[in-house]
Amino acid sequence: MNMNTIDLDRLKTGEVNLGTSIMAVQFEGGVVVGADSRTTTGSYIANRVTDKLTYIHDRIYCCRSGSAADTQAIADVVHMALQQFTQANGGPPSVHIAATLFESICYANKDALSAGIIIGGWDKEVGPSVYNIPLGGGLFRQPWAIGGSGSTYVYGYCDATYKEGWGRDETIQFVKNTLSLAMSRDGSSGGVIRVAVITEDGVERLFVPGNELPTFWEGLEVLGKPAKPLGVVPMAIEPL
Amino acid sequence: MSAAIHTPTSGFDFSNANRNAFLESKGVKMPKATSTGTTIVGCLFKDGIVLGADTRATAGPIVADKNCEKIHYISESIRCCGAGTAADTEFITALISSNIELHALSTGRKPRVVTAMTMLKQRLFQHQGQIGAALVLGGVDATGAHLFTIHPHGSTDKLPYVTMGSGSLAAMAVFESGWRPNLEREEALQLVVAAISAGIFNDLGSGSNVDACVITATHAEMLRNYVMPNVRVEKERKYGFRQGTTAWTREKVREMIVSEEIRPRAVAPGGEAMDTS
Amino acid sequence: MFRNTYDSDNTVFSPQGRLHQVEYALEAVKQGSAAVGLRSNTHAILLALKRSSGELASYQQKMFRIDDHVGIAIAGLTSDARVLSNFMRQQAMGSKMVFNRPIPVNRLVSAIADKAQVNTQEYGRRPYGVGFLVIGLDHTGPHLYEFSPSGTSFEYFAVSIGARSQSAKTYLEKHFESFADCSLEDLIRHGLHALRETLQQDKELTTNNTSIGILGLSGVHESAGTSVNFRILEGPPIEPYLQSMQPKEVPPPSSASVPPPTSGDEDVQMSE
Amino acid sequence: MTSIGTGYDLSASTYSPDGRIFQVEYANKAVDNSGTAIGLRVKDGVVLAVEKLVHSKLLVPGANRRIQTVDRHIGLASSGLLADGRHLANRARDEAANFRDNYREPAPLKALADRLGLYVQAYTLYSSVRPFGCSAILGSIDKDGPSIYVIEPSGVFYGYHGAAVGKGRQLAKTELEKLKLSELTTREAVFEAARIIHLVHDDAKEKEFELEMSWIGDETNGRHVPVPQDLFEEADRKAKEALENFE
Amino acid sequence: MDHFPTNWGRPKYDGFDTNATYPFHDHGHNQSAAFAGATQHTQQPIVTGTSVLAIKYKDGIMMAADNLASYGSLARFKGVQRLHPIGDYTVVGASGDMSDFQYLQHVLDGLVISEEINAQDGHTLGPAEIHEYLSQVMYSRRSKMNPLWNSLLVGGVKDGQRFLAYVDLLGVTYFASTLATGYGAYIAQPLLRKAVEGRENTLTEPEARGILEEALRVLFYRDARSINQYQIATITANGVDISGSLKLETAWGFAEGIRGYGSQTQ
Repeated sequence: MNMNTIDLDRLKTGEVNLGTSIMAVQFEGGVVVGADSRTTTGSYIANRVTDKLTYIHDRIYCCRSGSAADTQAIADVVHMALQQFTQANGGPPSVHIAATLFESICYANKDALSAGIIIGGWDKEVGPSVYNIPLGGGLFRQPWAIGGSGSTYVYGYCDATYKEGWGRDETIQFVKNTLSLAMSRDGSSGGVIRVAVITEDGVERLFVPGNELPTFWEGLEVLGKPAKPLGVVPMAIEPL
Repeated sequence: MSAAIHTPTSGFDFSNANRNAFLESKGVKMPKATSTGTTIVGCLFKDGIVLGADTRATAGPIVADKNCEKIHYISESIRCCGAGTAADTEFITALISSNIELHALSTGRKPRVVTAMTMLKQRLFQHQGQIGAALVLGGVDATGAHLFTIHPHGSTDKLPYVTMGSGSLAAMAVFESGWRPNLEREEALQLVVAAISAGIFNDLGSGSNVDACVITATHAEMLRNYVMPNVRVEKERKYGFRQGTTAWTREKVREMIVSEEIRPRAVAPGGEAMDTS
Repeated sequence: MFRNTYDSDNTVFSPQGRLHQVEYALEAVKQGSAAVGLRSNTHAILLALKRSSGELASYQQKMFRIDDHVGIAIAGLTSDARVLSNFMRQQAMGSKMVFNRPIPVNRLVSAIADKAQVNTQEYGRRPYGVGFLVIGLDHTGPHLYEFSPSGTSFEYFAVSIGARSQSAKTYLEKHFESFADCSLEDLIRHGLHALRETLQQDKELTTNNTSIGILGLSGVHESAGTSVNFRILEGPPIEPYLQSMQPKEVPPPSSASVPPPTSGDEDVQMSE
Repeated sequence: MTSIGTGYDLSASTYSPDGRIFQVEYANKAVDNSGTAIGLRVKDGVVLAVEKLVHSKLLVPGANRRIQTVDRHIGLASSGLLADGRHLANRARDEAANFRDNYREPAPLKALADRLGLYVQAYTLYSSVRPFGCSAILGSIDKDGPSIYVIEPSGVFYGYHGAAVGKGRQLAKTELEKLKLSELTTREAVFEAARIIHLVHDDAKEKEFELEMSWIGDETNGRHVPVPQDLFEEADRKAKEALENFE
Repeated sequence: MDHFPTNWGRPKYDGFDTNATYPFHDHGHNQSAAFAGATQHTQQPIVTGTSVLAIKYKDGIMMAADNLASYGSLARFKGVQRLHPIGDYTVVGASGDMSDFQYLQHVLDGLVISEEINAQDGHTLGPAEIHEYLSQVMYSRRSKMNPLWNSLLVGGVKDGQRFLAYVDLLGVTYFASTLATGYGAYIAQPLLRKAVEGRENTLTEPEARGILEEALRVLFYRDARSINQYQIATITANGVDISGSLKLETAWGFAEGIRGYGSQTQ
């Protein structure tokens, strides 16, 4: 049993790791993608302000988790492929096409890569869509997707909270709340929250600094308090 | 039987690396490559970037070189600090420097920092961490000043202040408590000196002097041995023996210079002289 | 038959609630030659009378060093004393090892008292037949304790144990209030005077039959040095102290200055 | 004591024909011959006091304590053979530490008295040991409030509001009964305890004595500590005055 | 290639953290099953606390630690006090395994009862004695191949003397005017040394507090097993004071404009 590598056994020794909490949620007019900003080697935070929201095309972003090197390499390859695609087809690719490219790389090299990627974007054919590609490949469309080591702590919260039919602002708040909860429990996640809202009109970037994260129950002041009171009960005489 | 053995038709073959890892797990001692315990840093300031490095090179417990150079030349306005396996940092920066030069010649433009960064990360990713180079890359190009770290597996980070090497934690602590946006040149230089010094004094793998390099849009200035906090003091006493300390019984002076007289032989004019054209 | 049948075993109380075996052990202490202990605000000292079994025999050992800051003088069975002092040394070393601190003197004395108590309560053992005077110096100052086989220990300003110790105590009771501010030399002189009281009529204190144990800064008759550690003076070095003694006050001819042999009650703390 | 000398009183493991264990009774004698110890359980605390008989004026006053601390919140005053009292206190410390080791909280006094009673009783069973020649008054404030228990050489233990053992126990008990213990404060109880000890001491028959007192209450933060010097001196002085008026 | 920068170029000294006092690297991949069947002792810490920092200053000793107990990478218990007062003069701060630390607290509390409370003879335990005792406990446990998985700082003031020392699961001890355990040894110690060395006798309490807060802040930025809630203990001639849980102020503004990891700009 090794506590440090709960779900990251595929990582190569010493590799830079996006411990990560990532998320994408679709709403009526677009998609909200979000991520924390922590990159670790072991438990050293190599980068506390990483941008894990990666531009793939004008209306398509991916959220990266797993090995930093692998996910960057994959994203670079897909980015290049979609630029070529746009030139060849005279128009932007659909989100599904982007997701398919990601999946095929992840699946074909599953023994060599550790990458968990969420793709979110908007296209003319279907509007907003979110795709999840877990470790080892496979493509799953979802209305909302979470990923990375921090996500395991917030599945319950998401299941209990998510509602269909939310507008833009509610969706953004949901993403911020979820990520903040994940970051507060997962040592491999933390820092700031970066959010991108992708709609037909464009991509809007939002930023929540680490000292302004949404807060929830943070524990009572229980430091150093005895388990039970040892106060004197005045003259409680018991018959002997 | 032969179908079970999968031979890739293209790309690199890491089967020997896998074999070695297996043998190591069974207890076979592998030869170790030399690592450079190092503190290297870089930070952005108002007009450009400052890179810094210590100058100690180690081979295991031995200080191999007390004043080596860890800030490598990529192009006139792009430099790269290297940490990790010594030979790897040396050769990969030399190779990319060469490729950048060719790239500049073929495009006819001044090279960009992202170009060097992309070349480096792709090379490192191809080799799947087998090239043990951890780099701080910085420079100024047409798009402004840029600073990156590149890890051995090929991942990169874009940041306003970065550190690498065994002294990176000590140096980062200095940056975290001292860096702010839009520093003046002198402030940035002093901060880099403080960061490298933190590595030199707190990390056993780092030591000796501070090298720095300031790059702006117009100028790159390599400040070799900018600070020397570990100059060896002169010995307080001399331990040589005075002349005449040893008594002698016999004295003999020998003539060491033998003088000879050499007379040139007379040559017949025009006779055996070699043809010259 | 009715003569004490309650005195042959240490696990038996007498009808009066006394432990005769323990009281007999206290008698063993009184068989030993006397030892005297005193303390001032700066020093604690021990003085003891050494016996010799004959012209050709050496004098017995009455004092033991336990640690730099602790020394003891004994009266009673020397072999029991050696066992107990060895135990004390182990305790002292234990404190140094575990806390890097000299053992607090009171705890050291309590430890042997508690050890001795067991021998008064369990069958098949006998109470120890030796009493100790323990002097020690710790950060609460100089101390003097008496340990007795009954398993008790008491802290004193000055005290004496052993043969004819009552005479010494009488002297000490008369003078102890002045000890607090005494110099080392004056303190030793008082000690010698008290010890002298325990001598038989024709005997005198000599460099051969007297031991002096000292804790505290060295005195004027000692070789220079600032060590406060326990040391035992014997032989020629104690000559200057013997010289400093004043002639014994001539006892008034009518009354006996030496009280009759003690009944045992005075020293028996078990019946306290 | 008609059976004295008949041979039935030589061992703790022997009954007399009329069913008595003389050795335990003799052990009680050792208690009855020695300085008085009392304990007061009052409204908000506990006070322990002993009449410490001084057998020599060479003794250092204040040293040689007879009230001992067994745990932060537990005190023990003994009467009888001094060395046996120390033995019992050490055992009580072990029991208290054991309770802490096992349950990670301070031992309730009743549990401690129970364990200690069993231990003392074991010394009344065998010929290979003798009973304890001491009685102990245990005092504490625990989660059930202030309490006092007395453990006797036989191994029995009783809880009390006011307890006295030793030479002057009868007079002390009479005095204790006059007090409304459950209405006193701990501070007031200190004065009463000092007065009683001075009262029961028999100047005519006895040697000198030294008063020793400890308390547990709100003022001590639930800890067992000696009564502070100024309060002690005041109580001591008042007790002496009361005694003079009494006489 | 050893990819952990902290290992590079260090003289071969396996003493530091080979035992994973701090969950530093990925330990435990190659643990063999050689002990299966035999008595197995603790091989790694489970619930862990991260760095403890301490410095000397004018009036005494100041010590700090955050309030987190991690379970692997899970921030599991966020209200844990890792600074423990012993007697009237001493504070012990612990990183490493929290179950072992709770056991040590119990042992030390028992020690105080048996050595101070029960004796009540004026001989009290100061920081030097507590440290010596702890070093004996730690060394004897490691010699039984069953170490208490902690790095501890012991700080205190007694008889006008300041005392600050370190002891760990191997029984290693050392003394210095600034000390830090776990990641603090790498990240905070350089800052503490620079701020404190040579100024131990002039630093005021607010200055000392500022130095520790700055170091804690940097640790929170860079140590993935830390949180921004912490406590500070001050030990002076007036005794021990342990603060309530405090919150760190942090700065992130510079990061807002960062986009991607390379050429990305949007």
